[in-house]
Amino acid sequence: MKFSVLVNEGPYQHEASDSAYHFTKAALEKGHEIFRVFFYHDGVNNGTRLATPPQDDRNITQRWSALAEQHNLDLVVCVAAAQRRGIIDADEMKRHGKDANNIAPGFRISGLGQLIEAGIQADRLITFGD
Amino acid sequence: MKFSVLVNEGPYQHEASDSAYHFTKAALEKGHEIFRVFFYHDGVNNGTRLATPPQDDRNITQRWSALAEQHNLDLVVCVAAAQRRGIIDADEMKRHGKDANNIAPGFRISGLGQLIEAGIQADRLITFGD
Amino acid sequence: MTDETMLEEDGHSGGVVKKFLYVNRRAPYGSIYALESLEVVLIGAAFEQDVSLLFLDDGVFQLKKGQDTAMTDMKNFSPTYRALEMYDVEKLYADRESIEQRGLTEDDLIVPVEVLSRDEIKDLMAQQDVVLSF
Amino acid sequence: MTDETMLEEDGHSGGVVKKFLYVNRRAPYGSIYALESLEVVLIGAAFEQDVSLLFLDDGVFQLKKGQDTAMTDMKNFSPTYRALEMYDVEKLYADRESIEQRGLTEDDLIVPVEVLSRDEIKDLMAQQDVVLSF
Amino acid sequence: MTMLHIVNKSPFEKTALDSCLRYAQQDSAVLLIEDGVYAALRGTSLSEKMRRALETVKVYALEPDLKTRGMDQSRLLDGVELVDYGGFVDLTVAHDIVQSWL
Amino acid sequence: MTMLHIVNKSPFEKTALDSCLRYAQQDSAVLLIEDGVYAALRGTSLSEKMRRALETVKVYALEPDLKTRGMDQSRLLDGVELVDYGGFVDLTVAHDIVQSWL
Repeated sequence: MKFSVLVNEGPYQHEASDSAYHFTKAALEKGHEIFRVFFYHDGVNNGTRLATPPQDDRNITQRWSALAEQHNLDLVVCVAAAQRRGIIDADEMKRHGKDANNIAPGFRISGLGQLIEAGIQADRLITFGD
Repeated sequence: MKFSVLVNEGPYQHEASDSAYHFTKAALEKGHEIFRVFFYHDGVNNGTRLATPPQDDRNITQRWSALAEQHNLDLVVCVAAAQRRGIIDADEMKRHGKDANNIAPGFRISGLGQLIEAGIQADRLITFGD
Repeated sequence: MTDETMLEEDGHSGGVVKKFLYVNRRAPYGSIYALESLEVVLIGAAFEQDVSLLFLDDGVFQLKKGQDTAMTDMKNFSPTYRALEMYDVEKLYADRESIEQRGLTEDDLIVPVEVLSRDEIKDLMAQQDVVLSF
Repeated sequence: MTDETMLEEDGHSGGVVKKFLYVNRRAPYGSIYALESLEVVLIGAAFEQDVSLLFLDDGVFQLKKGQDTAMTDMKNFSPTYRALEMYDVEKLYADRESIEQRGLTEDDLIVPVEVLSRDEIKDLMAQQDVVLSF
Repeated sequence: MTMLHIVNKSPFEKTALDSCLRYAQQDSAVLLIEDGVYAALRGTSLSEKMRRALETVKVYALEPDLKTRGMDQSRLLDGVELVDYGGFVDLTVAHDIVQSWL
Repeated sequence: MTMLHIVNKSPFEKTALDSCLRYAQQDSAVLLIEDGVYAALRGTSLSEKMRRALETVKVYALEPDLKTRGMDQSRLLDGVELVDYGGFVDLTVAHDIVQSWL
């Protein structure tokens, strides 16, 4: 079966991103396809490479990046939500005249249409949030 | 009277940072002193300079930066919470081997002890969050 | 609503038409869910899907007339609900119990909506392909 | 708990001793408030203030014995409650109604706490200088 | 020592206001802000509970948040007093302890 | 069309579960995850409400979240079935529509 996953909260503050990760991993292990993981609202904050969580805790962003690399996952950060919250890639940096960017490996920034498409193309869209 | 303000949520997702800003501004206008504004939990996300909110909406971070400049406010971002969430300054960037930083003007990163001190030194500590 | 559109394709859905239900359960302004949910609806309109919006629980407060954000300096996005029709988003529903429990009447609402009973809402939900709840 | 301490002064408070009450009202793990509240308490211990912790509402779930995070891979911070004594944080209180409504008993708790009635909690709150609620 | 309790949660969505009212001393004050202002409305399923609370505590609501949500004094329970941000500051000065029920 | 409702909120703190149960069709399924698992406990002030719900809907609880919170099957209401993340995936496959009551 083909799944899409929606993550609406940032890492650590809420369990949403943890639950989404474990769900995605379990779906892959069962042989299902993950069409896309879409990060919206504060969920875009999962996509920063500048975090350094304590060493005795999980690294939520690195975990997503590693899963994406291993399974060729499409991790999409909503551009509008990301602009509000300061998650940007090299293109966005140039477009808005910023002096740095912070997007993590394996994540890409794109439009909300990618969420609608995720709903259309997948058999199930599962939402995690607060 | 001497106030400290604690902000526990990021910009936009919750109204907490808006309320804290308006409270702080009103207190200053009434001639009170703001000893410190401390950003904890997702509140640290108020301190990024990489955001570009829509032009027809308020710019929460710039508003804090401007108020800090105008009134010499002490805006402190908790280092432990910021490390988890990827808000870093030049020192933290070097310390953790990162290739970029994102702290906004007028914000500084420091320890949780600054929150305790804010509670000790101020006559009132007012908390805004979710 | 933003410069979002420049990043969008034209809403290709490969001819598939699904039933999308947006369930709005949060009060506006206290959190951003109501505003950002509306952004999804507007972008989604380009995809020519079968879209319904349901206002449930505190979500009915989103439709309250007369929102005035001058004092909080937040963005007043309530006029957008009136613009939905131009985007061919015409199926707006609200839960009768939620409206009544909150002391509202249909006269309080910024756009006309179809007010549904509990059983009608159960049926509405059961007919969907995709339910997005904000 | 982290390398936080290297950034701290030694907890100077200029000789002022205030009554700090930490009110813990959230369940653990669903959100980070319980864990990060504990980090405040630990850092605050160096300042030699008069500290009390109150577990109220879902906050009493923070003290449940036997937390096992192996399957969720989250950090199990519950042992830290037992370490509070070493930091001279010894006034731990919990609300009787909150415990009972949640089907818990004192035997379920990972550390001994003083169980208070509603009126005792009202008095406790009224005696504070600073109340931090997470 | 007098206390000011701040509640920013919708009473229809969360139980924060109930907890606050359970532990608020007689004659303390409750300030409703953000989505908390909905608790001050007349004619809701919770109005009767609030009316009883108004017999023992003083209740304020933040006018900027009320207006933002399309409401005004005419929709409020009798006895609820409106304040602006300056009035919010004054309330925190007038009470010895401030507790936010997040 | 069968529905799976996902609830991740503590029933003591928020009203999400109440809303979910109000609109859940007979014979639909409710999966409790994150702080939502507390709704499955025996002997709480809400257990009786849940027991009644169990007469019309099937209730599952996510074992990883239950264990994380120091609970296990022995504390749960009769009729609540535990699933792990794989079982969570299976439930979303087995039902046509999935709705999260955030």
